[in-house]
Amino acid sequence: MGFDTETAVAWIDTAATVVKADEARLTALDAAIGDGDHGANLVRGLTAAVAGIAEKEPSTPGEVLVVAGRGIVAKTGGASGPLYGSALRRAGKALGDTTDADAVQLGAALEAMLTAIVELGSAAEGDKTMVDALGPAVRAFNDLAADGASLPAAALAAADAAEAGLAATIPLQARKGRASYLGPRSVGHEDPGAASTALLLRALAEVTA
Amino acid sequence: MGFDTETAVAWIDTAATVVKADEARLTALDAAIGDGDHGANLVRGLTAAVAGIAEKEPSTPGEVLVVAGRGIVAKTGGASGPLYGSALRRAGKALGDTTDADAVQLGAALEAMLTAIVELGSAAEGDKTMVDALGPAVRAFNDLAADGASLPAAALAAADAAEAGLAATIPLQARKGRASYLGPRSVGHEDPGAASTALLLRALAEVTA
Amino acid sequence: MKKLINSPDTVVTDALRGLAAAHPSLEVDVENRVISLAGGPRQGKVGLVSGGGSGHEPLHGGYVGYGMLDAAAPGEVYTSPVPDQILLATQRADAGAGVLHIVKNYTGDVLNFRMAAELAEDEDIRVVSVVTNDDAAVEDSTYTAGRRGVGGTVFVEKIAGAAAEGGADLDAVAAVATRVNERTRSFAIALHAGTVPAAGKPGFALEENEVELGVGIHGEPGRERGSMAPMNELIAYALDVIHADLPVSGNLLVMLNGQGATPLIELYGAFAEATAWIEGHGATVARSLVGNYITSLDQSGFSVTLTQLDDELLRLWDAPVSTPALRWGR
Amino acid sequence: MKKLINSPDTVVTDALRGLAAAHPSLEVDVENRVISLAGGPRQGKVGLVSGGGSGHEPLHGGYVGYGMLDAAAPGEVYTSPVPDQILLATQRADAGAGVLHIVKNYTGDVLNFRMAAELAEDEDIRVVSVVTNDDAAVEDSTYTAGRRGVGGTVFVEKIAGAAAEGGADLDAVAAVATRVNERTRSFAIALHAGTVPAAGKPGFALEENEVELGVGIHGEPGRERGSMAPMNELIAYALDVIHADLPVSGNLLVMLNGQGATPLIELYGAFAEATAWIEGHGATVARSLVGNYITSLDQSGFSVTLTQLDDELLRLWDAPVSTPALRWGR
Ligand SMILES: Nc1ncnc2c1ncn2[C@@H]1O[C@H](COP(=O)(O)OP(=O)(O)O)[C@@H](O)[C@H]1O
Ligand SMILES: Nc1ncnc2c1ncn2[C@@H]1O[C@H](COP(=O)(O)OP(=O)(O)O)[C@@H](O)[C@H]1O
Ligand SMILES: [Mg+2]
Ligand SMILES: [Mg+2]
Ligand SMILES: [Mg+2]
Ligand SMILES: [Mg+2]
Repeated sequence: MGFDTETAVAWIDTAATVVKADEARLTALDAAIGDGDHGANLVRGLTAAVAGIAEKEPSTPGEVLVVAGRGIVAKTGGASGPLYGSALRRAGKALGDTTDADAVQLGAALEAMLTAIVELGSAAEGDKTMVDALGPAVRAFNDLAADGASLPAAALAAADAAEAGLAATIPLQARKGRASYLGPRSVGHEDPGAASTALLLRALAEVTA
Repeated sequence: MGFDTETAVAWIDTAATVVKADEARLTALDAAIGDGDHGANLVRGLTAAVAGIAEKEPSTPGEVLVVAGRGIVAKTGGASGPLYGSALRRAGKALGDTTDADAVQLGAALEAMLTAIVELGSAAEGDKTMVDALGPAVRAFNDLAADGASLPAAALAAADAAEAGLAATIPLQARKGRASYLGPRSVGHEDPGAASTALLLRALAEVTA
Repeated sequence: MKKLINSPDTVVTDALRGLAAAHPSLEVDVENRVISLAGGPRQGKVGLVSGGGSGHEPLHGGYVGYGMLDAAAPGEVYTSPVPDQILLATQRADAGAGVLHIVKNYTGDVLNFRMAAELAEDEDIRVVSVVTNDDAAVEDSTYTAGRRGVGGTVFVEKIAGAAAEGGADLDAVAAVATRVNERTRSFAIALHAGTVPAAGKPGFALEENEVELGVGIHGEPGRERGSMAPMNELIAYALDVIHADLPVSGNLLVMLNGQGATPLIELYGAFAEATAWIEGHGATVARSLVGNYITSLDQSGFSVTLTQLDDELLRLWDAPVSTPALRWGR
Repeated sequence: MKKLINSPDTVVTDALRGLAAAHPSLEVDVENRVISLAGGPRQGKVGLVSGGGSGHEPLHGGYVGYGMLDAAAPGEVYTSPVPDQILLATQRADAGAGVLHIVKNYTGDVLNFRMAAELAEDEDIRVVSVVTNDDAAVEDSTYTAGRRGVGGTVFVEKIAGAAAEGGADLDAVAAVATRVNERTRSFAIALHAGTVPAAGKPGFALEENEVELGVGIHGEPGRERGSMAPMNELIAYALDVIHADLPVSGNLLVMLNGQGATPLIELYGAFAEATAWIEGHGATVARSLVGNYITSLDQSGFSVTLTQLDDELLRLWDAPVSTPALRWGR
């Protein structure tokens, strides 16, 4: 079994659940080097994504992600709303009409997510943003998928890579987003967007396991 | 020797000194049941009184008190400014042209002070105001003066009576001035104006001793 | 205490210098502490003077201008001005038709204004005083100095100012001022006490779960300490007190005022609840002000003021006004 | 945290209800969170839309009215609004001559406005965006998201609004907005951090002897922590930073703005010092605003904003404006 409609729905549901559970931590990270709303923003956005899915009852995994992305754009606000929302929408479109994506197809969708974020926000790896978690995760996923690994294995590697990427943001000085205003004072903290990206990829690993 | 020009000047100087030394205490009393400015008010007023005397060089004790009263009215503000200022002016006028007032004359001047305050502020004894210190003080002074006591003895009795009057304000509920807004919450505190009156009468006892 | 000041001694003087620099429409006599209309009042118009302690900005200096005050006398922080100063303000406001003193009911203000009025009479200026006492938190009995003058003072100044601008004589202006005062009640609740610069610490200490009910505008403790509650309950508490005293009905002029440190976003929220409460009691919010109009330094909390309008008062409220803090119609 | 609110979740909605109740000149769509001019814009006029996180009141809703904004889109507290909401504001502001988006430079605001602009183009509404970035505290380099948009936004909204009201076309209105932004710099210092209701505690903790230098408007920590100092030194620090970046000269428009919890008496004092500093550097304070115009909830401190005026900008500044928070000339 690959990434089918049910799995896609489970991903968004699980993401909403874990982000809700970790809302305070995300907010605290954002308070340290940003404006302290990242937790609330994502809870609002993912709640809307879940509600949108319940209402629209999408019938393919691609549609699920498009609907989720629209919900996130429509309700999140902040930097993360357009970034995550467009990313999911773009991932959904990349999946096309497939009802059950395999590892290679899902890898292409994750690549599309990354591209969307980079196009919108023009952050590079090392700028201390969500890209620092998503970039390595997408690479890890696609490296394994290209080698013929199973989707669960690729997803697990992606989650691990995202968490490693998150940890690697700590010593960085931010060059994008609100944290960049702090200059050197942004060093020594995890980037909140990278932290939420790590949660999203861990959720993907869980629902595909 | 009675209450001559030099003594009158010394009274105002000493009053200014002791009020300045006790400014923080008066302010704290006023903060508890008023608005916390009584110390600063009186320092400002008595400083102006001292400066006015230095400038005008009054030649009778009566003039000294009139000049001091004008200075206090002109610079103090608040409730205590008009009350103390008018009181001293009225006391000065009561002394007339005398260059050296005896106990009976000074007693009449103190009586005039009290009358001025009561006329302006219409407080009765027991309302938890400066009248609670000044009323008993004036009575004590005049009782002794009527019995032929010396001016220093009368002034000492007045100072003691003022301090007793001050202590007696603690259990009272205020019925005049800002402290009255607190209703029952004004109970349990010394009245700041009674406290400054006690200082003024102690200063009088000192300079006449 | 951390404050944006040079020193406690210079707070009032510095603010007056800033007021002068910011508002060319005002003549600010920094040395004598009198704020008046640049160019003086229109000849033949009744003059309006108010004053009181500083720390309540924009009251009173911010209300000097067309259709409101002609002069204001700011005292030290929370301390009434002195007679000579009020006299000077009175002289600057005098345009031959007499001068109205608008005095908030505090012993110090009343006494200093009374002395100033006597001095003015000596100069052949006719003075009539109206004492505002709209604070429903204080029982008006022989056991108090009477009710405090608070938020209603802003309404009295605006409406009396419009009457004077419209050509009413001194007695008529005083009568309308008195009428506004009689039809007005206020109540205030503080969440955190303000700090008088010279005192260096808050006027009273409140725990995280406490509020001060029926607080005045000088950091005086209120009549009672209460429990912190959601905003709608605090609003209802305040309006209940007012309603018990002067039943809410008809067309109301409403001010939802901040004490200095409460942000506008909260004041608007509170105004929404106040409006709902008032409409729920069958009355109408005909006109309103939401913002910081009579403050207590950096105190946080709100006051609400209601005036029962009639046609004349509504017309005078709507009349043009042009001051630093209140401006419409021109 | 003690706040005058019902709950952190309802702060923005409650404030919008209050705004609606207080200002009949506004149409407040509480559900969709759009504030626009009651009756809509004058046909053929360029529409002006701004928006951003809530908590900066009166920005932006308080600037909707004649001669300024046609619509505003308030987000959650300190969070940019969402595209659909901005689109709706854009539609309400559209009167056939295109719409200017005035966007403060934050990644979230820029991205959400960009998406809204794309949606608007789909509806055949021409949109031009001007991004304000006047904060001299932030280095404008490839190593940051660029300078933040702060106090200068108020000036851009007023002056662009006057140009639109005067009949300028979309490109001309955008050009004047850009010109104001380029000629403007701001700098802010905080004494105490504000508290986001949902966070429940201050955005950063300052000791009694500390200030936050170069702070933003969202409770972001500043670039540096400094020592508390007398007000004149803080003012000089802020103006020195601005001067180093855009030398102070000629006729200036100056805003001495409070961050929400700093009382007016202190702001006027600070303005006196700012004026003295500016005149000491050979420039002139031609026009000014002193008060709370772009706030950060209950944060205490100030920001100072300077714009180099020219004849056109001065004329547009002086043009009539009638909004809840800024009003003159009508
Ligand atoms: N230009 C950008 N490119 C990629 N990610 C970004 C960019 N700007 C910000 N982010 C991410 O967004 C996160 C902050 O999101 P959030 O707090 O929801 O928005 P805001 O900063 O508007 O309050 C940052 O931690 C960072 O990971
Ligand atoms: N009506 C009155 N009659 C007599 N004394 C009064 C009256 N009102 C107030 N006082 C005195 O004035 C004192 C307060 O003075 P002060 O703090 O200087 O003025 P304010 O109350 O205006 O701040 C009170 O403690 C009280 O003794
Ligand atoms: Mg954030
Ligand atoms: Mg006092
Ligand atoms: Mg006082
Ligand atoms: Mg944000």
